Amino acid sequence: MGNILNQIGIENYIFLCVVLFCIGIFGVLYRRNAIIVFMSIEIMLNAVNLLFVAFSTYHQDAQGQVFVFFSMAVAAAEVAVGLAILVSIFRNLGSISIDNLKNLKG
Amino acid sequence: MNTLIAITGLGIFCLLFEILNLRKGIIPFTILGLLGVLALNFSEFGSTESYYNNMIAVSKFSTTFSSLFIVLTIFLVALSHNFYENHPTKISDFVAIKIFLLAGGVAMVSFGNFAMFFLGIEILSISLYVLAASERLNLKSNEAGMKYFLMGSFASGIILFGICLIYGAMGSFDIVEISEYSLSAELPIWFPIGMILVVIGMLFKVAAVPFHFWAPDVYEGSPALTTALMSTLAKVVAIATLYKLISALNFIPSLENQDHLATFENIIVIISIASMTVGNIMALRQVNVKRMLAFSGISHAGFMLMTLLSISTSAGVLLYYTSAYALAGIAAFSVVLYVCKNQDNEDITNFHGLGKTNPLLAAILTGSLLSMAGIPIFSGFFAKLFLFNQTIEAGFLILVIVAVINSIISVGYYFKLILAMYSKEPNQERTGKPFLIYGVAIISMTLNIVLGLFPSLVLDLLN
Amino acid sequence: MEMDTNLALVLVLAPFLGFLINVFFGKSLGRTVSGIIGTAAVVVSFLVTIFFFNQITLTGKAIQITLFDWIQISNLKINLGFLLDQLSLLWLLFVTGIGSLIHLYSISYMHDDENMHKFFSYLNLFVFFMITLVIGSNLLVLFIGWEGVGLCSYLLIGFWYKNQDYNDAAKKAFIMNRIGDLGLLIGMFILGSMFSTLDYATLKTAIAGAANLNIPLLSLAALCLFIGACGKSAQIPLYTWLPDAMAGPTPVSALIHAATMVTAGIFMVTRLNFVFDLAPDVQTIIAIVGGITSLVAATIGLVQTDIKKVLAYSTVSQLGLMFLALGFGAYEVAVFHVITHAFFKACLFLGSGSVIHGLHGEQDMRKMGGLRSAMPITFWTMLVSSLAISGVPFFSGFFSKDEILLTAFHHNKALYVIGSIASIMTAFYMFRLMFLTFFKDFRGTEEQKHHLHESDGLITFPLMILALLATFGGVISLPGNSWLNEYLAPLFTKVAGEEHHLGTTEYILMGVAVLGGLLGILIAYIKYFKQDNVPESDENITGLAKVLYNKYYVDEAYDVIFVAPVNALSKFFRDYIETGLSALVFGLGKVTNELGFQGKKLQSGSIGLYLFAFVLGLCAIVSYIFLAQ
Amino acid sequence: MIHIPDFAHATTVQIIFCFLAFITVATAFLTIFSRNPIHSAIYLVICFFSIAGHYLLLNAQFLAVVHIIVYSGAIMILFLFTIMLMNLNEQRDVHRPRITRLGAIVSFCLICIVLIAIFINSKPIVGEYDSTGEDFQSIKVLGKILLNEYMVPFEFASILLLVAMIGTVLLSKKEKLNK
Amino acid sequence: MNVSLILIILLIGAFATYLVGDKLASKVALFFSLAALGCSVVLTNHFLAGESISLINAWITQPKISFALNADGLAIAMLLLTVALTPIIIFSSFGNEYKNAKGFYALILFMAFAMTGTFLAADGLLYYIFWELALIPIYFIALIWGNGDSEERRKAVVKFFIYTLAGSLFMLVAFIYLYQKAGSFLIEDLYKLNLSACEQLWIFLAFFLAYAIKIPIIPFHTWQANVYQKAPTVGTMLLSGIMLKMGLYSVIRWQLPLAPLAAKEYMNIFIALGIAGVIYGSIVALRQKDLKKLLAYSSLAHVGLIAAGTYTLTIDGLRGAVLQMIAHGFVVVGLFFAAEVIFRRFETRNISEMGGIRIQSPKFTSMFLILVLASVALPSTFNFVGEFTVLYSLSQINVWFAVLGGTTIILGAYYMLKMFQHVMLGDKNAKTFADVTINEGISLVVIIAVLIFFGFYPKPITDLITPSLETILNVINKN
Repeated sequence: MGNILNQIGIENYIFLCVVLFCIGIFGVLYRRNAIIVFMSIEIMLNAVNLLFVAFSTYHQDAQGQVFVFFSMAVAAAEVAVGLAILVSIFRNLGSISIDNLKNLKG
Repeated sequence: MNTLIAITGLGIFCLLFEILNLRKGIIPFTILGLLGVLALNFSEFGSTESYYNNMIAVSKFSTTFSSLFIVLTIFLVALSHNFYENHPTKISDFVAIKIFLLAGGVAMVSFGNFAMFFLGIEILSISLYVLAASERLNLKSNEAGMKYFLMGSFASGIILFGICLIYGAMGSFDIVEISEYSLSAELPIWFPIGMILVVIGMLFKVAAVPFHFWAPDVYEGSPALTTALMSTLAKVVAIATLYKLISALNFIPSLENQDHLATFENIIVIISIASMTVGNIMALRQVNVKRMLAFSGISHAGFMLMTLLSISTSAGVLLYYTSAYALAGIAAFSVVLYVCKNQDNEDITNFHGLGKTNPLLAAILTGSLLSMAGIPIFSGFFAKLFLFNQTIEAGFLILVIVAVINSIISVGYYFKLILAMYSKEPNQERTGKPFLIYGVAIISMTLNIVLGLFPSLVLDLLN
Repeated sequence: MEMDTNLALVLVLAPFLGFLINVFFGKSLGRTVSGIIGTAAVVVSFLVTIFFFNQITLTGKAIQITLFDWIQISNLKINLGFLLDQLSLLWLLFVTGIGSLIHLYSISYMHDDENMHKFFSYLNLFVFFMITLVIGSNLLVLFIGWEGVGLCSYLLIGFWYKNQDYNDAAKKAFIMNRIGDLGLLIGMFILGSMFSTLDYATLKTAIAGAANLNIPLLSLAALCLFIGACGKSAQIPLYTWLPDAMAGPTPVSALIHAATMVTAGIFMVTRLNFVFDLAPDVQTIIAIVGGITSLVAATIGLVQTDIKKVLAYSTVSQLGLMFLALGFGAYEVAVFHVITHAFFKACLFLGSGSVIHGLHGEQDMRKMGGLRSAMPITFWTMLVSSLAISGVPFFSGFFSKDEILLTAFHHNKALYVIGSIASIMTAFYMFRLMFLTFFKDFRGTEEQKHHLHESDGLITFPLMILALLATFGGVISLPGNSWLNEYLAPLFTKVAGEEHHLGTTEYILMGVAVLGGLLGILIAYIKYFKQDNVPESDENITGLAKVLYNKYYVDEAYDVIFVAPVNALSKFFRDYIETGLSALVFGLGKVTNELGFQGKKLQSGSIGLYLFAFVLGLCAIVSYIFLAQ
Repeated sequence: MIHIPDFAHATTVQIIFCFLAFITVATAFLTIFSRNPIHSAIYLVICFFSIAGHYLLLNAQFLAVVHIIVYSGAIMILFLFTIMLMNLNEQRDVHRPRITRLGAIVSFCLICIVLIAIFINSKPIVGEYDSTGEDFQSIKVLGKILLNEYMVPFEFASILLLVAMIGTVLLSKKEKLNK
Repeated sequence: MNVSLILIILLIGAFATYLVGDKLASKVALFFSLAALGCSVVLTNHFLAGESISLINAWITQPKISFALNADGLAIAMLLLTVALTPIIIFSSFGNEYKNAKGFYALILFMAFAMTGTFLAADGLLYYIFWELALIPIYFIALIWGNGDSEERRKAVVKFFIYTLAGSLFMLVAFIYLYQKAGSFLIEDLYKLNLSACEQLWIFLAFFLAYAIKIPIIPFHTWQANVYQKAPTVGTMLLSGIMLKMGLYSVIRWQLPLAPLAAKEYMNIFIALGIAGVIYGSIVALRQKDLKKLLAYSSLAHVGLIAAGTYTLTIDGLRGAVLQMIAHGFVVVGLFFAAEVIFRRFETRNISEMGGIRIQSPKFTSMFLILVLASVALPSTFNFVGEFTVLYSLSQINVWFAVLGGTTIILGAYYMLKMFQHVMLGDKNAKTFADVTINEGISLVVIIAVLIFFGFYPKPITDLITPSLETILNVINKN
């Protein structure tokens, strides 16, 4: 079995991932709901993960996939901490809109 | 490597202490432990080895910076005692997180593989998110944590993307391999893009303009000790890592091969100037001391970035600058901690008349501010001197002149605080002489001055 | 040599010692003792002067004494040294001589003043500086004395310091002197740079030996020096301080502002005759300035009512005549007039002091009159001096003034006319003074009249001595047979005595001068004795008289032209430039501060904005690096 | 230049890739545009599944499984729990000011264009993608690499998780008020 | 034995003073300052005997910075000025009570230490460090023990600090630049540099900014009057008596030899600036209501003349400038002290509220008058020697410079005598004015004695400074 990239092309993966990554960025900027923002960040991370796998195939090298594991671990840890912070904000503020987080400024 | 293992072990011991109900012993034990680690780390000085498939590459650079991180952590842990007096059940967690954070930092400066780098920076960041939000009933702290978290993960995403592109270009995460490939003529553009993205992510961590917006808000909202940690340890780790990233991967020669060097240098110059200027100008009108120090930190980040312009020779200067800055920061924050212990904010009014009520601490704060402002005999002056020297040598006279103008502006706000201490009437009684705070303040200030008197002690380590 | 040095030091330091004693112990010593010490100190100097004078008339050789190096400048080395030659000894003679008399006079005159010891200490200090001025061997030592006497003049004019008007007068004197001093300094600089020396003797040889002299530069130096002389000797345009200086006690006016200090300018010009000789243009200027000064001052003197002011303007006028002579290179003539003037003017001042003393401080002649009987000695001595100053034959003033006019006639007819008119006026206002003061009835209050009396011996004795000198002082330089000219001859490079042979012209001129003098006296006699006129009170003076009475409004003009602009400028600088500059510096700070304030708005707290900036920054950097090429 | 799939002669793999890519992007957008957080979460799950599909396409089966377990199984459940906990629904989502939306769109377009432009500008990959034919992504190989070469990061990741755990506990733990 | 001893004495003195507590602080400070004076005199003797009392030690290897002190005649003269004035200044403060006296006196000694170091340093960076160090004590002295409205004082002092720092930082850049060229900060190595005219110009300007602010030369003087007014008199004395001289000294020691081409090229401009300062300062001084401010502007005028003298680049100009620096140091300290004496009794610095002092206090009046006269450079005072020499050197460049600079003779007399008249003379003041105390008298008499002695016999100082000034001139004229 040949390299699957011969049929798809690494560029297409790059473009897909860039677009996905940018959608993630867009989501972070676009939404005020903290949960959705978290989700957008997850989209960003996933875009990168996908690219890792693509590059891994491109190089015929497993390290990229190994790195995805770490990336997942990080994502999980971040989400856990982030949600913990979010919960405590929700407890204090009763809202999770990041627009309400403007006490610190100037 | 041993350092990293020892630090990790120390962190776990901290957790065990809580389980064993030896709360009182945590801080002394940790400090002793860290001193031991420091000694261990020093024993590794001079050796250039790599461990475990080059996951950790110990070099002079990594050991010296690790030592600096450890020293800073010792101070921060010592300050914890007083700061978490009212949270006895959480102290082990706090201390342990700090220790792990240190582990992350050490991993970052001694990484030999991007996996370690990424994990290190994530440990550091996650610890900071937690510490920033750690006053769970305080909305400001929550907000700071949230802001930092959101922006931090965003930056992590960027860094990850950068690493991914580097991997795409090189097919490896190992810095030795990458640095070898990076000199080859045929290089996919993914590598420089990836590097730039990683660099931008690190610029976010060091709070350089225009990626600095989080810093003032987060510094202000976080508990004071966390702010101290962020403005000293975290910033130093970030800038050291950035330096290492660029130098260890032969990024500069590789850019030179592709004729991108000039533009890259321009960008560094612009960011450096912007950071200094924005940081200093914004700091002028701040009333919250933590916020002011945040902006001051931004401007210092601008100064530190100047080292990237002469990457092959400026490691010593960077070490010196960061040591000077961090020691002054620790001294300043220990006074801030003392003064604002029972205040609900850190406004400058709290410092009124400190010169009369507590001359020693006022003197120390003055000293640290003078050091940051770059007044001689404090190490901050020499730091700037060496930096300017280095930068002029690299041919960036204009940048130095801007830096000089910025130094002048910075005096404006540093002296605002000094003025408040000496020329205003005290508005509150302060009692108690917390031993550890005094100790930290005095020792860090002394170290600062010693560095000023004998700059070669530090400067020559990396030359 | 050793002996000479020591004696010279005694000569200089005796008054200084007197000064020190009076400063430190004067108060405890008591008034009389302090007065005696002061007087004795000057007398010592006088005696030493006589010793030296004898020596030099015998040997004819100048004594040069060098004490030590003083100021070191690259091309010229200035030492502190003395030069005792004909000129300086002559000056010393009358400085210390008249000085002694005036000290003596002051013992009585100032006896009622609580600060008498101070008065004497200042007087002694003055004498000290005056001696320094005269015997310095180079221009810079002269300058010490020059400024020193200015200082003493300042101190003594403002002696009654409680009155701020007097202090103003003192200040004015000092500052106007300093204007001249600047000129003197500049002159010195030019001379120094030209000849690398400021020492008289070496300067003289240097000038004599110099080839290709830069005459314009030398003239500039001479002009600057002359400005210095103008300041000290109260010439136009720097003369206005002298009348104001009458605020000081009368002995001061006699000593400083008539006999000695004001002649320093003439001394200096005479000293540097070899410089001025080479600058004929400047000499012309000197002559013109002198002539005009003598006329202007005389006209003002015509209408003054304050007895001392009259004398003051007379002094200015006479000094003008001396400069007239200097301008024609007739140095010995000027010196001669300096000496005779010192005698009769000191006498006049002391006499007026006696009058004022008798009237308990009254100086307005409109409130005097008829004092002849009450104060006979004063009257007679003053009359003699007035005759002398008016140029009545065979009094000392006759000879000296006549020589000046003769010289003027030979060189410049216009200036001769001016000088003659000034002389006629002098005769007029002097006798106006005499008639108003001593004749007719007393116009003061009853109480003053009751207390009228002749002053005591300490006052009248100096008067009598001076009157004698004023009468017979002319003998030192009789026409045709001048001892003075011979005595001074070694000083001058060219023999300036072409008019030594007396011809018909000279006799005619002499007659004209005498007639002029008598004419002046006659007019005064008619106006103030026959017609019994008394000058109007201030507000009734009109027309030309008013202009004259107000001294041509020169003071006011100076105020408007110099003082007011400087003050206005000062105010402008203080209020606008200073605040402006200050605001500029503060402004820089304010602008940055304001930037900081505006910047705070950008830091709005919104995560969206922060991330937006992040993304923009990222895009900018990436596109700059990778898309810009 | 760009490797444009020839749709007329598209291979199965290409069709699958396009299909998956379309789903991925579309669900990602829907995640962001959904008013209701629950809908967002569900779209996100679909998005994750499609990414897992990509993994399978790239023959990374193990990773695909792990991906589904971690993301769809753990992270998304965490999200859903939180959403439920906070009882969020459409109405709770605050009004977004126009300027933010504009800013977001601008930056999205900008960064997209910039990045894509750079990659288009860059030198294209010339030639065939080499295929060694070796097994490089089976569980066995991955396990070897992970626990040999990458042992240290692997262990270090545990520190990361430990920190996250302590942190989460720290943030949520109620203190005993002992004064 | 070498000059570092003096630095050590002063530094130890500063610490000792702080440690002995408030009561003894003033006496201990006086003791140490006198010790430093004694030591300096001894060292001067050693120097005159031909011994080398300079020293050079390596300090920082990379960049190469040495702890080098060079005591040539010029440096020793300035050293003597510093250590002679310090005890006088300390002693003069004995009549005042200061809160937290230990800090106050310690700062004074520390400042003396830093200033001494500035004069002695022979390494560019060491010099710079001392230069900046001197700024900090005076900042605190003025801030904490100053007088007047605290808000305004704060403004003035901060402005002063930032302003002077701003100037000196550019000097630092210049030094670094020179270091890049020379590879060393040592003064002799820097003297050897051959820079292009353009480089020299920029270096010259960078130095000029630092010095023009410190000296101050118009238009960089705006900090001066306010700080002089607000600072406690001791601070004002330190500032005007010694610190200004740092700037002038540095012009001679560093600026001119390092950038001789620029100095020669633009000589006239800088002389003109100095002279403009003379006239401007004098004129502004005329209408000052505050005694200390008036003295500040008079100081501006005098240092303008000195600066003009230094920029003539002639031996006379330099020598006159140094002489005048020393003379001005003494006289200005004396005058400010006199102002303080008045303040102690009248509690005002407003000239219009003074007057009538002479009646009550003749001794003080005499001393004050002598100081005033010295200030207006009456011959037979030291100031005259300096002023004459400077004016002479100016006349060698251009007679008009001498004429314009010489206006100080007239204007100086004008404002000083006017001030004297309104402060001391006139009829009796309602407030009582006790004559000087013995302590006050001693300070004033010492100053007056120095002024008059050197007025007649400046030779020792001239001989001391001339060789080193000639050496510097040789460096300037080497091309």
